Amino acid sequence: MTDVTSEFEAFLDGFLPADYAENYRRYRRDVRLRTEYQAAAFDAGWLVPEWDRGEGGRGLSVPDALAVKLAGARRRVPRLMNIQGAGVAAPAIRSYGTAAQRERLLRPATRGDEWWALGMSEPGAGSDLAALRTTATLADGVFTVNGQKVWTTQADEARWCALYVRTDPEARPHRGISCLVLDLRSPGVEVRPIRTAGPAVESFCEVFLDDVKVPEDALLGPLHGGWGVAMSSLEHERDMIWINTWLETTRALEPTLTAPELSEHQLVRLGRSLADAEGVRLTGLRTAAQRWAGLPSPASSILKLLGSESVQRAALLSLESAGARAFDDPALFDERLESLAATIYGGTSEIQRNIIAERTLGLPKGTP
Amino acid sequence: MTDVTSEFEAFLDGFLPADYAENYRRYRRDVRLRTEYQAAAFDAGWLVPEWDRGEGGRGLSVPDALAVKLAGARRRVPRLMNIQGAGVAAPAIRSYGTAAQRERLLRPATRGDEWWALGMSEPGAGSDLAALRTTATLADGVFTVNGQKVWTTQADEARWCALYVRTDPEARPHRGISCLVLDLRSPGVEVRPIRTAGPAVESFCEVFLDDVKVPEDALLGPLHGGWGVAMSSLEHERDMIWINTWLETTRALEPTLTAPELSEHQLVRLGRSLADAEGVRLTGLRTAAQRWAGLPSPASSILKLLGSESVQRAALLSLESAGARAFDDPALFDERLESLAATIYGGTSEIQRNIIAERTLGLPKGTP
Amino acid sequence: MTDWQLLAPDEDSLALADTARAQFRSLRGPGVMRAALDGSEPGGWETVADGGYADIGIPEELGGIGRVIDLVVMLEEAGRALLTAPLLASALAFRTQVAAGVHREDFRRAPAGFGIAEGVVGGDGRCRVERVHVLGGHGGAAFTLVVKGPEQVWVVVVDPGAEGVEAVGQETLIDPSRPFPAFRLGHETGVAAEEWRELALGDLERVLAGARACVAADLVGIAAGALDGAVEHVLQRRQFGQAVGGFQAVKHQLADAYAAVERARSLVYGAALSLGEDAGMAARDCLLANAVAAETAVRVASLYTQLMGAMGVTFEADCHLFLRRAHQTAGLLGEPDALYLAAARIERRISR
Amino acid sequence: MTDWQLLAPDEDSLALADTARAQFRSLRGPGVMRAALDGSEPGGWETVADGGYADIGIPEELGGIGRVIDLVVMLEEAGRALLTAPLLASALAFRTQVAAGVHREDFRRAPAGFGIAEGVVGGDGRCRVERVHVLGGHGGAAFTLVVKGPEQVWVVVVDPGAEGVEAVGQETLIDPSRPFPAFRLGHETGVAAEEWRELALGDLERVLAGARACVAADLVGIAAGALDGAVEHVLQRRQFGQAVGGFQAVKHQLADAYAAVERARSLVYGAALSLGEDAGMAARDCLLANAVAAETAVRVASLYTQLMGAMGVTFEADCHLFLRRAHQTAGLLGEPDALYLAAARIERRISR
Repeated sequence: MTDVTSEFEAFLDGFLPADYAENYRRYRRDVRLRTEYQAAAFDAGWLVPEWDRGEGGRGLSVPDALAVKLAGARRRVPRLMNIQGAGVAAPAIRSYGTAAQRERLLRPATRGDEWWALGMSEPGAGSDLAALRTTATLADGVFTVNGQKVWTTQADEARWCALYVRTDPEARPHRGISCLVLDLRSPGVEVRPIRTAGPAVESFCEVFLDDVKVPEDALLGPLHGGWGVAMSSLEHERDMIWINTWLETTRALEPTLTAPELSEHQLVRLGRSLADAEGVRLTGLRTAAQRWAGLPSPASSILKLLGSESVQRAALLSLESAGARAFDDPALFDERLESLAATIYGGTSEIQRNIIAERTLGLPKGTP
Repeated sequence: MTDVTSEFEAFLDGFLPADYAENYRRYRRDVRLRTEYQAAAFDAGWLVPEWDRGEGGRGLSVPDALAVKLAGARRRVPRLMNIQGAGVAAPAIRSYGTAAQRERLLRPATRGDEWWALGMSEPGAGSDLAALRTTATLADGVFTVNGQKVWTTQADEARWCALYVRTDPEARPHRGISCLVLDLRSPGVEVRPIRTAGPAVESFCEVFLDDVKVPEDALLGPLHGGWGVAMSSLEHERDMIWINTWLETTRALEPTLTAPELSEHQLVRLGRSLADAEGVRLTGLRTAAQRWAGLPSPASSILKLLGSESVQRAALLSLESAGARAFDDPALFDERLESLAATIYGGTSEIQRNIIAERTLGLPKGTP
Repeated sequence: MTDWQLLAPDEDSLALADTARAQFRSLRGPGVMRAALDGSEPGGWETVADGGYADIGIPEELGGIGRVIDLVVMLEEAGRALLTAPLLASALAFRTQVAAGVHREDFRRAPAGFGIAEGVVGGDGRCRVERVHVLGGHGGAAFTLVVKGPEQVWVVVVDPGAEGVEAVGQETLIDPSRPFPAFRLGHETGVAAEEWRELALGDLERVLAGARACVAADLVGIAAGALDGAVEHVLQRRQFGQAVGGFQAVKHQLADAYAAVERARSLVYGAALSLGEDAGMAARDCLLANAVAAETAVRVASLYTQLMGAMGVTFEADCHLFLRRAHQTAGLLGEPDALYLAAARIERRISR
Repeated sequence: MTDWQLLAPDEDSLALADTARAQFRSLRGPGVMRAALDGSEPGGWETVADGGYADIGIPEELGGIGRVIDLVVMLEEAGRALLTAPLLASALAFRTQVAAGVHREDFRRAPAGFGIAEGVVGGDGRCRVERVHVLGGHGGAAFTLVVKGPEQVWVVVVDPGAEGVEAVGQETLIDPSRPFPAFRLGHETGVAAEEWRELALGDLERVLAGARACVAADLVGIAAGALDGAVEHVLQRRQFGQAVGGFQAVKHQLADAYAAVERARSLVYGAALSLGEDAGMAARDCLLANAVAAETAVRVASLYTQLMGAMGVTFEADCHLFLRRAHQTAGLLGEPDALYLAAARIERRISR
């Protein structure tokens, strides 16, 4: 363990309740602890340790920052209340924001003081950003926005939305998109939560936009340059999502790992799931190591692919091997249901496979 | 057991050696027994019991004929030496042949006295019959054939070849094909066996056709109507191939079924393979029963799909669970290798899936 | 007529399937399931009993009609419609009673409960079972329980109101529309002599075979219903400029699901036909049908959920209902791997 | 520098991989394998030994160079090239000798043999093993054997010419290019005291860990080579008017194979790095790497064979060579399910 991770561990020891490790399944739903953790971790520079000290980081090198994140995952640090704020919106503001935007938005987004929603998906378009139809017309320094978003995580509780809109209907589909910082309190915005099948950790919403006025200085990144903003912020998420996937896999396996009795064939399945978890962890680390060393690295799409399979097999194993206990423990089925959605967020497995086949293996693009 | 199957069983008892059941793996390579079996079974009317008595059958109803075939599979009757003769060429001759062709060709093809090859596949075209390029030009009552066939089973030992050729280059791809009865001894025919990776039960050949003359009366079916001949004879094969697949699965499982010791997880896999075998058998029977009753039946493509998976899992299980015995018994690896080819003969699994998706589930045809 | 022709349902079976499908659909299984997740009581037994469905597959001498194949054909329709009325629980209870020779006369009067658990039944009919989940255990009618001891198995018929029987634990969580509450049978729980049987451990699968065929039929129906829903969805849903159902990867997954459903149905029909024949073979066939049907239902319901994309995790989508029903039903009589293991052991005993 | 950065091969490792890849390719593995199926002796040890490859991963104090990560990087290249020279057998023998503390001084002079079997070694060093398959057993040099008894495990180094050692059974059948002949050790087979060790049964996985990492590396190479071959084939081969590699179903299968190979490689690197650390974790990591690599090699070689269509079963195609090598190597140290089972048991012991 390096010095920097032991310093981080000391911070965790000081912050987390003494019974956190045993009862983390309960603490996972503890809103107050999670909120306080994010603020405290940010204030101490641990939330984004690779950022400069002035921005709320610690100026750590990539390897050190990754070591801190891994140490956090091992300790199962509290889940952020608004992941896409610190994880997606903040990096985008940091890369593309004007000085004024950074000054106003970066810190509260990262510290969790102001929540963010991501306005990408639309009804009928799904993960196909190029097909988006919400329009924004710029006139007299004001965008007028009309359209509808769906599957907008936490829009009901967020203050801001990184809203992707079509600003040039004449351009080729992915050229005419822009990203606006939408104040969700603006007139003409209506947010309707969508009821989920299980007790979802985060809400899902529909967002209706009816002649919503957004000032020109709320443009994030270049006009008509929203595609680049989206790709870069999603890439940031995709590159680190494996840590969370690995965490989710080990968490899903825990009931099986500690079950009093398992049959041999259940042990075989457990072994397979351990290999899944290790495969995600080691491939994530190896990818990071090879990039850091300037070497060609495995296609990052495989992390998504391996991760989905890993979480799904683990959740299925824990549900099936619980036997009659499955009928008493609601978490087992809920986690199984959640795990099936793992292939959806951030691009389906089908899309990852296409990307690998075409970009990495060089197979023909072909019609689908 | 019905009367007719007990009569058939009595025939088998009289014909097969007393130790056949114990040593059928050895008898499987016994050329003489296999040759004599086919002739004897034909002479007694058991080979194609659904045909009329005059043709060498027994005029049995479809259910009775199927019962006889199942009884044969259960007893693991000797494998025909030239399956495509009795199984594919003979039904085509029977359906499409002229009186003269039937008189000359049907009995020897079915009895195994004259072997047949099927000239369908070509280099670069694979199972895509519409892409075939071998040409036949009709002039003065004689076809002149030029081209090349490949993967032609047993062409080196066969007397005849049901040769598919393009007779109308102007027509749409599947409209300009005809089927010719080619005497493989004709001048201009060159047959080269292809060496196989393992000890294949049947040979594979390349057939080169250089200005080969075929008389006009050797046309089987209508001129330019070869597509129909091919489809109907392949369909005949496809509808009954499940009996053989089921047989191959149970045969591949035998080393595992009788292994002195198996671990629990091997038993689980064995159970899965038993379900595979029963799935093929019962789906084959159910399909036959529903057709016979005039009811809509499961898509016949699924029999191919289930069958391939069934044989492959069984062969893999037997190879893997043999442990060190696998290094002493050549059949275990050879059967594994052969089982992988099971997805190829008669259309790949990919093609079967397309057919099911489009014809049975009604999904859009779409570019591949 | 040879046996295998029975694998094609006859005219009576087909008519029954059509009627059942229409009537079960009118009971709005998905709607009732969704309401049950919000706490309402599913009910529906009266409609089903009045329709005569509870009589199907019960021998004529006991006042029923039809053959086992009719029963599985009907239960498949119940599964497909996500029927909430406890028809499956009744079938399980009845088949197990008959197999053990302890059937009651009132078996069709009220929805029956059914459960399997570890425990002990003493020579005087006194039961001790720490915890048993009872399918249909809310109906108020008798529970038929298979109690597995270290060396014996007992089948007992217990009244939920009998002394010593107490409800324990919370509500059913995966699929509240088919209640599966837990009970404890204290040692004071006594059963009259004609209402329990002691059997050898080796007889367990013989006694359970009929129940397995019924569960498997329900599971095939769940899988078939999920497949229908998935196909309907991909035909409507468009992405990247075409119907999702036009993508080859989606087509192939659905084609595999179709093949899996047909295979499971074949095994269920085969199991139903084998029930009257050799007990060892029937036990094996019913184990395999149960295992395959359980895997297929979970697999197809999962595929349905995945193909729905983000919509798949909404309350209003039906796919999570199929997934809930599939998982709860698949877990009723043991996980698939354990069933494959048991079937392989029987087969090896027969083959040697 | 934190540990995980070692997962990226450094410049030395990369240079070694490049050199090894070029040199191993020049030895024409597929051609030699094909000839071996016709009965010719594969040979090739001298070239490999002269190239210094047998020294890789051997500690400097024993005259070797490089780290274990270099060894696995090199063995992956050997697997990819279908190398016939017994480099893997030597690595297995050496790593097992070192783990048991019985290494000989002459370990690099000749290709070594390696095997695992059930048997007994008496207190006087007398061995009795009914049948043991020895990888590289044709080389004439010493066999390193792991002998599993009912309560102990022994590691012994035996000369093939010693009294009581006799060849039994026929030639290697799956992959004759990596000979795997069987021997019998009669009770008169004696081993000198410094050349055997008795260990507790619980130490078996500790002793085998290094060998597992080596086998896994070879298997990852086989899988990677098969993937390359499959991709090359589908780019060339056309059907229904387009390259086979353009069909979505083919693309997705190959993308999954690519992900599987990268995953297996990560597990092998991780296992190699864990070898110096906690013995229980290392044993677990090496079991998992071996199991995953075995499954991956068999799976990708099978896919290669299937994508080749009818060509896949011809003698001239390379795919059956990859399949032969994959199956023979996958079976060396136990079937995958058994390894997953052992790894899960270790993990449960650690977690509780």
